[in-house]
Amino acid sequence: MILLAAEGSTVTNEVITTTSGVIGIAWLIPIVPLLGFVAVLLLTRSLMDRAAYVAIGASAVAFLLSVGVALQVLGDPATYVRPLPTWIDVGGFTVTYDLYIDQLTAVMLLVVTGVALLVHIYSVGYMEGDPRYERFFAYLNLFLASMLILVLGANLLTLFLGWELVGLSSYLLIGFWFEKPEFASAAKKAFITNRVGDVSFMIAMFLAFATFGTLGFTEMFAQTDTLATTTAFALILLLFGGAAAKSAQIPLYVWLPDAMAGPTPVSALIHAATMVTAGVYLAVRMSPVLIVSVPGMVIIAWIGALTALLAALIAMRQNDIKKVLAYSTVSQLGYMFMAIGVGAFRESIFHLVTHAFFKGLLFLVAGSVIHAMANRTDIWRMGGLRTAMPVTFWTALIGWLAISGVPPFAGFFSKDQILTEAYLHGYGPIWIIGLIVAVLTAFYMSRWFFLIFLGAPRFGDEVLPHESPRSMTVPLIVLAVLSAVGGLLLNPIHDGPFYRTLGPAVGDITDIGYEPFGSLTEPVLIPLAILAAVVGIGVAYLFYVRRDVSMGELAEPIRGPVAELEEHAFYVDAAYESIFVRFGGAVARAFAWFDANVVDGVVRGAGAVAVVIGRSSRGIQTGLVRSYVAAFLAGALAIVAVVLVQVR
Amino acid sequence: MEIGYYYAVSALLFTIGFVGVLLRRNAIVLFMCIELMLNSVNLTLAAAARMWGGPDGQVFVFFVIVVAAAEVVVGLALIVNLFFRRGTLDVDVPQLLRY
Amino acid sequence: MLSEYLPILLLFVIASAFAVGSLVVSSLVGPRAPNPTKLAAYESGNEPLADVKGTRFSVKFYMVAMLFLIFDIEAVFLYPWAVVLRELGWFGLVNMTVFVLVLGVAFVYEIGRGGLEWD
Amino acid sequence: MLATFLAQTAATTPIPDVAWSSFAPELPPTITALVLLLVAVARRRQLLVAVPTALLAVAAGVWLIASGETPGALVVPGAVAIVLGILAPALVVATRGRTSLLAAWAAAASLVAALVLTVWQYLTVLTPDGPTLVPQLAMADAIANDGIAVFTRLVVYLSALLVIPLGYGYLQDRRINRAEVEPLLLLAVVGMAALGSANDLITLFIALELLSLALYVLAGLARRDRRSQEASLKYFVTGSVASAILLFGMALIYVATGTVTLPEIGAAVGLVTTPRFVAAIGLALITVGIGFKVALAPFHLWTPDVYQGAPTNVTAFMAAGTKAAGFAAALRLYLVAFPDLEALWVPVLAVLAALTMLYGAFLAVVQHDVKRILAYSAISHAGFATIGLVANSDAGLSATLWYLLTYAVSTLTAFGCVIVLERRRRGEVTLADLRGVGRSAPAIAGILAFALLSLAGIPITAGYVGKLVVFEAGIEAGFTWLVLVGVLASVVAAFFYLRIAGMMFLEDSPEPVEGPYPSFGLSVGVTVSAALVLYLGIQPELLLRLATDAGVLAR
Repeated sequence: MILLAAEGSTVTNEVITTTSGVIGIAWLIPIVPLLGFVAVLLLTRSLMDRAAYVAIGASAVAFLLSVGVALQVLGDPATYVRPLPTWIDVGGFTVTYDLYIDQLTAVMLLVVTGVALLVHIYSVGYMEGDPRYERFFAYLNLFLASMLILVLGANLLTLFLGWELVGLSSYLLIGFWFEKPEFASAAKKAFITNRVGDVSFMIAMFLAFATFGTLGFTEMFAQTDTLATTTAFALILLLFGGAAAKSAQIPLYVWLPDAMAGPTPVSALIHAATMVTAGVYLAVRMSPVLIVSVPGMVIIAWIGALTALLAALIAMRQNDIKKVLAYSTVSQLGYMFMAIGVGAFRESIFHLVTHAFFKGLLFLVAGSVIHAMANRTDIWRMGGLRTAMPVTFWTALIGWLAISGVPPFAGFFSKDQILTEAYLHGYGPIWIIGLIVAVLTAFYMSRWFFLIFLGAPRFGDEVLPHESPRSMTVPLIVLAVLSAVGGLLLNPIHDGPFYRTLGPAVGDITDIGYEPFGSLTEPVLIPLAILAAVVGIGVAYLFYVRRDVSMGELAEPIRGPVAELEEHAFYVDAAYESIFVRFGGAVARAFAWFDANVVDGVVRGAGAVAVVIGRSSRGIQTGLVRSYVAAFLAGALAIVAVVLVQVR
Repeated sequence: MEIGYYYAVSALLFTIGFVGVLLRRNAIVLFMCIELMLNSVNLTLAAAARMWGGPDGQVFVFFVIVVAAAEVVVGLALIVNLFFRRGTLDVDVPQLLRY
Repeated sequence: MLSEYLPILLLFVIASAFAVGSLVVSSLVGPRAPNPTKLAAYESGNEPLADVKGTRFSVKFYMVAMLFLIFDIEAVFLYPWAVVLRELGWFGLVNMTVFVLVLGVAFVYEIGRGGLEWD
Repeated sequence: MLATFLAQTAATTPIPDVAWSSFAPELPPTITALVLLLVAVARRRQLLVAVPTALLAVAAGVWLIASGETPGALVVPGAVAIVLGILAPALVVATRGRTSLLAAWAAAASLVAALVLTVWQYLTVLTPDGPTLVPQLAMADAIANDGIAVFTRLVVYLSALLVIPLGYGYLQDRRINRAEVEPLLLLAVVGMAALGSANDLITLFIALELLSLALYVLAGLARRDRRSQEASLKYFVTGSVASAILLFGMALIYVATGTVTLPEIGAAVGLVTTPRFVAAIGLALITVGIGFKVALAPFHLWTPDVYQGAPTNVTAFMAAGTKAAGFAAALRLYLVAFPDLEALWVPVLAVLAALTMLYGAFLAVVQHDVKRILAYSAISHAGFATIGLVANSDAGLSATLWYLLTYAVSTLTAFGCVIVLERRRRGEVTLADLRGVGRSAPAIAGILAFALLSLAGIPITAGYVGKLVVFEAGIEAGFTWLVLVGVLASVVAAFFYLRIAGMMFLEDSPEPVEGPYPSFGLSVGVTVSAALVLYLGIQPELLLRLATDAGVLAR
């Protein structure tokens, strides 16, 4: 079969140190947005609003340079290392600013700079009239620079530098409208959760250094043959701990939905398309290490699958236009980790790319809708926006079909290939969870789409929805086109051009020796995935289009009168009623409660524990100078005692 | 004479000084206790210098005397200042800064 | 041979322990009756009528004490220096000159600040 | 009679070779401090002091240039002396009676001279052939000029140089710009530098007392402020007790080994004839004394009170300079004098380090005064720096030195920003006062946030590289548990650093806030130190290499 031919590409990249071509000036890619950041801050006084164009220009330059780099890499496939000055050099521990450019880097560069450019343009319309308009663009540029450092770094430490910087700029952007109290708490939650991940990442770096004696990717990957499985297992879990925080996986996903407090373009860029995928990038970048320990990968697969399921269940009952998308993002990120865990590295990156297209699109759609609805976000108080906002509607339609996995839109290919791969690598239960999540995804996204765009308007007369300005619709159209044809063009079949390009850059799974789960083959598996999408959409159609939803949230099926339930009580309806609405709703509410009370409590509790420890021990600090001297005596006696015991 | 006795006296003096610092609240007395501690060290150093026969210990003693004198100057200044500002010599009275 | 002095060092440790012990015991057992009288100038007898602030001892004494210390220290070093001056030669002379000059600066400073302006 | 004596001795005894270059960097600040004392009492006759000083300095400079063994060998120190000499009357004329301004400029000039001489000393005397540092002993082995000494000089002189512009306007605001400030500061910094190169117990003790005595007075500079007075008194009492304990420890070491020179102690401690009991108790008591100076738990209790009460510029100097000097002395003591007792002090210090990191981090969380928070942060950082010491290796040595540099610049930046805010608030700064500062003063809030990020150890800042290097050394030495505690402490610490930044950027003040009024000196000081934080974070190459070189010890 075509598929089995795709298993494991034996082609490996040659490592070439170079300063020629576009790669020679690739260091400009992060530097230009960084300069843009400084320039916007400096020029705000003199240029006023026009300072934004500096930022847009900077991101455009970064994009063009990325295209150049990608062309050079794809034209002559290899792993290029662009040497740059040393950062830290102390006693055998050397870290440079070198750039590491291979096919994976090229893909990430294009996605990051491309989406960033579109979001920059979109923000011109969206942020118009904001008192800190220029500041917003400056921060966007800062974020872009940080993300590019993350993608380009040739060692774990430089990657970590970008990792921390994206976190930093993300807090700035989440808390951009800091006048509202919930933003402050959201920024804080994001910070604390990410610190937990950072600790894990840092320990992973120490372990990596202790094991390999270096943090450079090329040097590390050259030693994977001699890597002990147990070390690899620990390393994988520690790295995944870091990735789980940044990419919002169980149990560290809690910050992402709250982060939606920031402006919508930020949600699109950072919390859908780029930053949150940094964890996925990290995992795939380290895939040559990952493949050393299959048990470690299995854990990743399970956490990814469970995250996908949990977030999808929660998303079913969200009423905020952005919260639905936020949980959906968590769910899709779970998909990507699931793919990594089952050994489908290229599929994971493929899904990352298509997800950047359609989720970026959907968030921008949400922004456009919020813009039109005078900052309302409750989807139960929308409806019928199809006529008022034709461009937004049609682009949203494409985004919806893409995420639901309807062929031939982008999401179908990437999602289907992940599921197929999970099956063929023998992970049956994960494959089934994936299928369920596919159904759920189609369901909640259809609910989202139907409630916003179809039916009769459920908002009062005081809101007059209107189409957004050109600067906002153009990025929508571009992303819609990409979501529509991106999958088909890039990788319509297994072993398509995308995979063949990416193959040499990721870990080689041929030696693992995966066995298929059952005897099904691709011609059966693909229709199953399509069926999942159709079922999800169909059920949502029955609930949210065929039924009267004019009474708003009360029309949610579980709350409807028994009679109304019976009206639709033909067999399938009833079955899905119980699965989706009764059970799913209950689980969703349970998890929402868990999130709001337990997880939030833990995050706040970590702070509280510190406060309690601090409070209880501050009594030592009596302010009485003689008690301080007494502490000397106590300490001195303790030390003398310890020392005397040892001298014996 | 057994040199150990010098050390014993010195250690006792040091302890008395330390306990004095812990127990007395009057700044001047406390201060004298610190001087006592320093001078008990001088006794140790002088005895040890005699035992080892080199100049190091005696030189050390000289410097300790100087330092003790300088500490007297600074310490007295602080105590005078405390007394003028607060009208008390109790070192436990200043307690604005704590916890 | 030095290990013979071990018991003495142990004595130090025991003495320290005794110090802590007496502290703890006194704070546990001892009655606490903080009383301003205990800190008064005279614990018995009449209360002083005027405010004692600043009047009980003069800062002049302190100034004299400081002057005394300057020359006290100087003397501490001058005596042994004088004994071995011949062996030290130029080196000793120059160094002692520098030392005296530095002390002289301190002396000039104190005079300049009014250290000798009595009344 | 004197003439006869001189003639006699000149004929009989040779002039001893005083390796004056071994303490050359300390000379300009010391002499400047003395001259400034005279200037302070000279009132209108300042030129009477300045002109003779200038003549002497120029003469000394010319003599230096002329007397070098090879032509041009001593051009740099000579030129420094001449420039300082010419500057003296020029400054007197230029500042026209404003003594505190004169003192600030003169002190700054002498510190620049000290830095120049440090570099000169490093480039010519200590690295005679090629880049390898050749440690040199001088003054009958009392002074060791090696990596630790050079690096400590750089850190403390740089810190003092930054503190002068930070403090000038602040002291004026609080009306405590007394003429003694700069001389005391200079004496303290000389003490710190000497502590970094002290190679015997006597020098070590004298240097420690020199800096301590100057700081006791500086902490109580604001005599009318009860907090300042209290800080000074507490610092003095605890400090003198700690000195006495340290001294007792030193005396016991002398009893045990019969020598006061550190390398000789190191040699003697290992001998069978040396009573290890006595040496061990001496070591324990010395640990107490050193622990006090660098604020290791449980000898740290004075730190928050003193840091909070002392004038902010003095606090900044204490945090940056004392810590660096104290650790320099500790490194030399433990690594040179007690390598044979490492089984005793390594575990003790490791436990103290862990305690210190956690204590500082946890107690900072519940504080409200910004200076006090930074004081607890200083305690926590002392613990981090100790990790390098505990590692007991060349890598650990350079890691600690490097950590101290990064901490010095970060904390100076942070305290500089606090001074700016304090000027605006006219008094202490609590967390609540920080609300809305991000809006009213974005520049200063941004710099403060940046400094806090550095203290928290977030990348692109100096503090990050510092923590990384220290942790690396700890791991290499097998102290994984200690590093894990450090990571935990830094996570906790992130809470309160974030709390400060959050107050500034994420909350609004109930009443309208006016902008701060940074003076010229403050702006310069804060900007330069913030730039250093960034520079050391992005391109630590040069100084990190110097820190690595510092691993060459004069043993």
